[in-house]
Amino acid sequence: MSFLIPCPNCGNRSVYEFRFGGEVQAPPTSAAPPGDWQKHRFNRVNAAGVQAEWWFHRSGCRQWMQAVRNTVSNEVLESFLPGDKQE
Amino acid sequence: MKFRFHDKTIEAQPGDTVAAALYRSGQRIFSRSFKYHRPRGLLCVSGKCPNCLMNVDGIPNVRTCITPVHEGLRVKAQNAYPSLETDFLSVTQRFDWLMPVGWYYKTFTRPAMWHAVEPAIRKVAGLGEILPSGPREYEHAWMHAHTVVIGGGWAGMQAALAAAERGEQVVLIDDQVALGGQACYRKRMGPRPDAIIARIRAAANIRLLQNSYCFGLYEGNLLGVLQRAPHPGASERLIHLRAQQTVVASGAYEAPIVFPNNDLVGVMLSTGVLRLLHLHRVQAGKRAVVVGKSLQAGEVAEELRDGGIEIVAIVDPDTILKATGSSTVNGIQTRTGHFSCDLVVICGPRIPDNGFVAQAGGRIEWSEPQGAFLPTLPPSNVSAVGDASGEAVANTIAPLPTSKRAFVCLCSDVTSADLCDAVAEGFNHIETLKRYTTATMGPCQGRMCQLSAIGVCARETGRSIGETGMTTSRPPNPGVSLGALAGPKHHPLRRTPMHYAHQDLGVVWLDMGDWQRPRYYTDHLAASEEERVLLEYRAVREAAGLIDVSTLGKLDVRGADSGKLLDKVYTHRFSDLPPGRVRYALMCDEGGIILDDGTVSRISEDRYFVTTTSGNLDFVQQWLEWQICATGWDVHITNVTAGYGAMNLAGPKSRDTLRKLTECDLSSGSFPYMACREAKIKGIPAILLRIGFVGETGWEIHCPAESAEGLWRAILGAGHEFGVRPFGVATQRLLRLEKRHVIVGVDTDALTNPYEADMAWAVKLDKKEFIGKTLLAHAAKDRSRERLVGFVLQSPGVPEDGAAVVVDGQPAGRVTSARYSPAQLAAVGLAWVKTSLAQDGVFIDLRVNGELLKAKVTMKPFYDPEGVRLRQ
Amino acid sequence: MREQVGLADLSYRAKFDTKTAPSRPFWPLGRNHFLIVGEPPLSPPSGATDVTSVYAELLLAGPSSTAVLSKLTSLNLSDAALPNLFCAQASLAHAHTIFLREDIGSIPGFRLLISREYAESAWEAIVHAGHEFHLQPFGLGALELLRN
Amino acid sequence: MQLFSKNRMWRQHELRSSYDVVIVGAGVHGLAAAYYLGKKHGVRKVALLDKSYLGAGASGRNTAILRSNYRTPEGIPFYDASLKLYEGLSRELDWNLLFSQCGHLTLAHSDSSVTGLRVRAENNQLLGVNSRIIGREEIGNLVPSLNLSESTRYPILAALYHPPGGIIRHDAVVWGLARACDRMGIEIHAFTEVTSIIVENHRAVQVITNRGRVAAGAVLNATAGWATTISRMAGVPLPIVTHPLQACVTEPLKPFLDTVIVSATLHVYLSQTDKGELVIGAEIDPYQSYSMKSTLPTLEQMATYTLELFPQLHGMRILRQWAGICDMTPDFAPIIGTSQEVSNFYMDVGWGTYGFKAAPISGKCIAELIATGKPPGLIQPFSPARFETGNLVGEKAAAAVSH
Repeated sequence: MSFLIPCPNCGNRSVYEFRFGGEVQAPPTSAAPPGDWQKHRFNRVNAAGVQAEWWFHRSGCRQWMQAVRNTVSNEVLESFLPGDKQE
Repeated sequence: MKFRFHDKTIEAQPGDTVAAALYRSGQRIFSRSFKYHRPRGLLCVSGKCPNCLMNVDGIPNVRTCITPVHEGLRVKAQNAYPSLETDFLSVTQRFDWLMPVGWYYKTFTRPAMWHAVEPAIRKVAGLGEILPSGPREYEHAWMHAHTVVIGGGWAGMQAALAAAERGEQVVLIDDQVALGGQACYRKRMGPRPDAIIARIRAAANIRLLQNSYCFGLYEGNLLGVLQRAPHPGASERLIHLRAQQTVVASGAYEAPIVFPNNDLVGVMLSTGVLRLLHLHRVQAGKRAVVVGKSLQAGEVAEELRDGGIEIVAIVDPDTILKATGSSTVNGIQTRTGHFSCDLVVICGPRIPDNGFVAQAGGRIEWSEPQGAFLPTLPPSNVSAVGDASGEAVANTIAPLPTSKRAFVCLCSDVTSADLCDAVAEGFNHIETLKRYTTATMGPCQGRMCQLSAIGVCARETGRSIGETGMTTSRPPNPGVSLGALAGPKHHPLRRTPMHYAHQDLGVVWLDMGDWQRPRYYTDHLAASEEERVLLEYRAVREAAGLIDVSTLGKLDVRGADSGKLLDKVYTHRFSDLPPGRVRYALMCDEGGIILDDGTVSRISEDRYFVTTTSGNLDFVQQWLEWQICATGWDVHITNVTAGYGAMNLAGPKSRDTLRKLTECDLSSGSFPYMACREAKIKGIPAILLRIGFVGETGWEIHCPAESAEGLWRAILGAGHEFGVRPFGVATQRLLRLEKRHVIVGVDTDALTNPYEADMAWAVKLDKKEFIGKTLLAHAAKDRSRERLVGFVLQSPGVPEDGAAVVVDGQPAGRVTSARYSPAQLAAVGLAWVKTSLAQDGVFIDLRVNGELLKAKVTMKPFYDPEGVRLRQ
Repeated sequence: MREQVGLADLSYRAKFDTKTAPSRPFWPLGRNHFLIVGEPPLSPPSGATDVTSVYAELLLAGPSSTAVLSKLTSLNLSDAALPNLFCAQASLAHAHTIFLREDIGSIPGFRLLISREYAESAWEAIVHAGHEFHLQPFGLGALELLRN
Repeated sequence: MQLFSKNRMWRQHELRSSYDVVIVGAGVHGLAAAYYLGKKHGVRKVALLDKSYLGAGASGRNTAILRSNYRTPEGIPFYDASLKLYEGLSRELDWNLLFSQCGHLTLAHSDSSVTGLRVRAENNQLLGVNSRIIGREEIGNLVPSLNLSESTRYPILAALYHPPGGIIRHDAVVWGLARACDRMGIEIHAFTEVTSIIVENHRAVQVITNRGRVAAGAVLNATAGWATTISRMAGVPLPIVTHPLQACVTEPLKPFLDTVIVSATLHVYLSQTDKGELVIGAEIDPYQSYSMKSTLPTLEQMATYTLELFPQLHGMRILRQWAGICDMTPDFAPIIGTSQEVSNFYMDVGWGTYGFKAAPISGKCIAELIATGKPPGLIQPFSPARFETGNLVGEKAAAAVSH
């Protein structure tokens, strides 16, 4: 019941209904060396500001989505299902 | 109405609060102060100051001035011994010179001394005590509104009506007994606004929450609202109120003025005196001195005179030297003379109650002309109106004389002299000053003291009040009870479809998260866990046993890309799994760390049936959905866990038992190990998986949940002649341990990869691509870390789960599970050891009850190592 | 129930979960996710998963039903937010629930689909929350009466 | 006698143009590093920079619990050394830190958490830390007010008892260290925000602040919450995600709880201060954020779990709730050492929710590293290099609550 995330399926819902999936990052290619995978596994931008993130609406539609959020103010600027964005 | 105050019976009139009734009965001292145990009387009469805290019906620190009386209430004073009137600890005020600000940091710096005096300090500190009280019901509720107005005074009612007229859904919150705000107790402001109150009550789209207070404005415009006595069955209800627009109309409250002896009993805020007079028809005194600037003080004096209180003098705060009296006030000493009285009425600064705006992220700034901190940049969905916005607030800040008897913070007995000393020591930022002196951190939450503390800090540092600034406003404010926050006691329980069948058999339950599972069965006979487990164990090994495994996660996976998805998320290969076959499934993250395990069965060409561990179902489903979402593959996953009851029938007699109930050919020739079939058992459609977690011939049977209890009873009935018994999780743990089968999360942790867990066989590195492949390939070569090994203890005894593996007196590993094995006639178990020790026949030392015992490492199962029995 | 609120167990009803929009009436649960609920026997659309046994179905009906539910869920159940024949998903007494708003004439009604293992626990929570409103359990007979 | 003196605790200074060591973050970690640099190594041309008032960050927002009953052979001796330094610190600083070694109880409500506690007890005992598993009866003797009924939803089965653990006054540690630093000539610059760090030839040469720029012989990142931000200024990436952590406090009560109580299953920890307030702490918020706003659901969780343990407290009112921000690492262990990329850029970061306990020892070790160039053995397992090899520390395997 804290800040709200606009779920594309369910509308504005409390962040506590969601599971946080971390910042959106592209994985290395399957041919990348182990060192790149370790970096991918651990290193984070951890932005103090706007970043794109994964969220799963656990207590609602149970779908994954992405949100663009300011991590300092917790303001969510945009949220979408990844499939919709690509179109 | 009557209530008890210690051993006295107090008469109360309808509408009385506890404090009003006590005051009418002649009680003047209501509490003793925190540090010096100075007597304190009523001050604000509105629940804002710390002076009237008492124990009511067992609950400590209750503000008696806003607590309505009900028949039979039991009220007790707190923090005073033997009584409020005579408190032995009040001698501490004579030693105040020994306790300058921060004295405890500067004394007892030797640990031994501190250790000796600390218990004594603890004992005298603290306020209330918890006494036995009856059960109380607390409730939660959720509400949604377009516009929420906090405060039912004139401005709040206007705002609510305006919003209602715009057609918005409105909630109006008021913490007073009646709507109307100040008009209820300031008769000279005019009559009560009855017309507007009637319009509020008549408006269909205004929901009125009376006797309720807002304690916080959280992110997303969420208001925490506490409703007192919402209905006869509940004492408090916490409402989570989500608003689109919040209007803060919480008005202004009055704060004290700082001068020597300003805390004497009988020194009251003008609003307190008026509330007593008009809300409770109680005269706070007979002869009053009114302290305040001329205009404001004059109005108050008039109003008190109307109420029959004699006004001795009106005194300008600038001229006050001190209040006189020993515990109760008997006069005011000014530069011009002494005025005798039994009541001092303080017309203090009016503090706009706009903390909610700050909580919502608004900027609060000092306004010199108004003498108040006011909201300047409220966020777009929050606004302040009326006195909360500073309207009609015009304070002249009274002088703040430095004195060891001029109290700024009443909660913790912090004087203006204390604050000056602290600033001189370098605590010159308002936040450090607050932490060092504890001013503003007591039960009044800074209401009575914040402005004065800021004033002292500003003067001593040579800065303005605006530069000095406020401390952060944080919810909850006012405070809110733990009971209301926790809400009704409701622990969801997950019951398997056979729950009541277990209960009928006699069972000891095991909690696994929200699930309840049979730990072992008792047959209603009292016997030790060991004996019951052994009985169940023998049944499985010699006849057959039946266990409820309904808690296993079950996923129905369909769609063209199902095989591709399973190949990606599990380390094994599934796209080539023929229909009718089952395969063990191990799931790793990108680092090659084990996340979960289970089985994947291909029921038909286009349908997989996936099981997960009981605790990880949600995680696994989300993990799969995440991959689908990121790739856009055509896979449809349905969580069918609750739809199937599942049971595992295992043991040499399981085929004989099942054969009585089904036409399905159960011979190993047509239904071999690791095969699956859809078949009817006793007419019930079921999925049968031939797998062997406990190491015997057996079938895991999944059937529709509503038929599961019937099937469970039918199997037990059919197996009766063979000695089939139900068995619980405790027995299953022993059976699987003899087979060295790993339980994810018990034998593995957040750092375990399959190579370390001795499960290299489950990883197909020749598969093109799957999650974790790169780092698993890397880990396959890296043997520097630990390994999970089996061991057989070489002497009697059983190591406890978690026992240490010891090398050269140092911790060098741990036992994850150990049990007495009837097959080995010794304790066996699994343990993490250094890779160098992970070889058959190596001896390791285990710490068992503080003693080191030898155990022999084995990399093979302890029971039926070749796996002959489960294939029979 | 007509005046206050009642609670019934309708778990026998057939339910199917599917990824493709079916040709018959359905409840939309999300992008590419649909639910069909009806009186049995109900033939499944192709590719659908039978979830009849997965969900218990409770029917809460009566003028106070919104008030009862608002003690157990943060979901906005007002007529504007969840009109008749609309659905939503949220936690109810800590269990994930599909709320199907299906009024019986002018009486507000909510069909609550709750994962079966939580259903008993949820039933108890609803009954407890309903005390204040004199909630009564009811059977199919009363439902028939109400419909007519 | 200091009781009656009104000497300034620390002074204000103009920013000089260069320092031997610039420490970013004047919380307990930065202060401890400066203190030991000055005291043990004679390095006193040191500036502590903080963007806010002294102790504004995690140092003043934690629940002030000290303990050393960790799980791993790396963690146990490290925290044990820290606890021992704390034991002598009041005397050393001539400033009472109000350290009360009232004992620390970690409750287990399930078989698996008993197993987890046993791993800790065994390793603690082997490494000389006083900690053992105790049963319900002994728990009852230590905390008579605790609900030991077997009919609750989560009955208490056993506990890990750690007598030397306890609580300390967190602000006093900040002030005591600050005074000692000031007396050695070390400068404390409050309200001095670092905006960038100039790196040349793999060395951090200048630190730019809102009050001007300073040259630095060495730079130490001793921030919590802002570790990634500061390190990024020097071009050093970190495996850190920042989460809020919340706590709350009740109105004062007469003493009823004389030990620290932690419940691993219920994700809550409690202690009662000498003033009588009950301090309650929660698990970290489940999402990354730099917001220090407290939330209602977390407050409700803390209340629910507190009442599971002490149902008689239902009428107690919460007076304040606050949040701090915590830098979580993948293995719940800190990152201490020299950065791989910049040779004179040191890090004492990634302290998650347990940094306060370790301040003296990490300050002492990092001071030795900066002064001698050699990392003491105690901090070697926590070097940033472990994330390249994947050789993580096993503290994460211990229960989720780490207080």
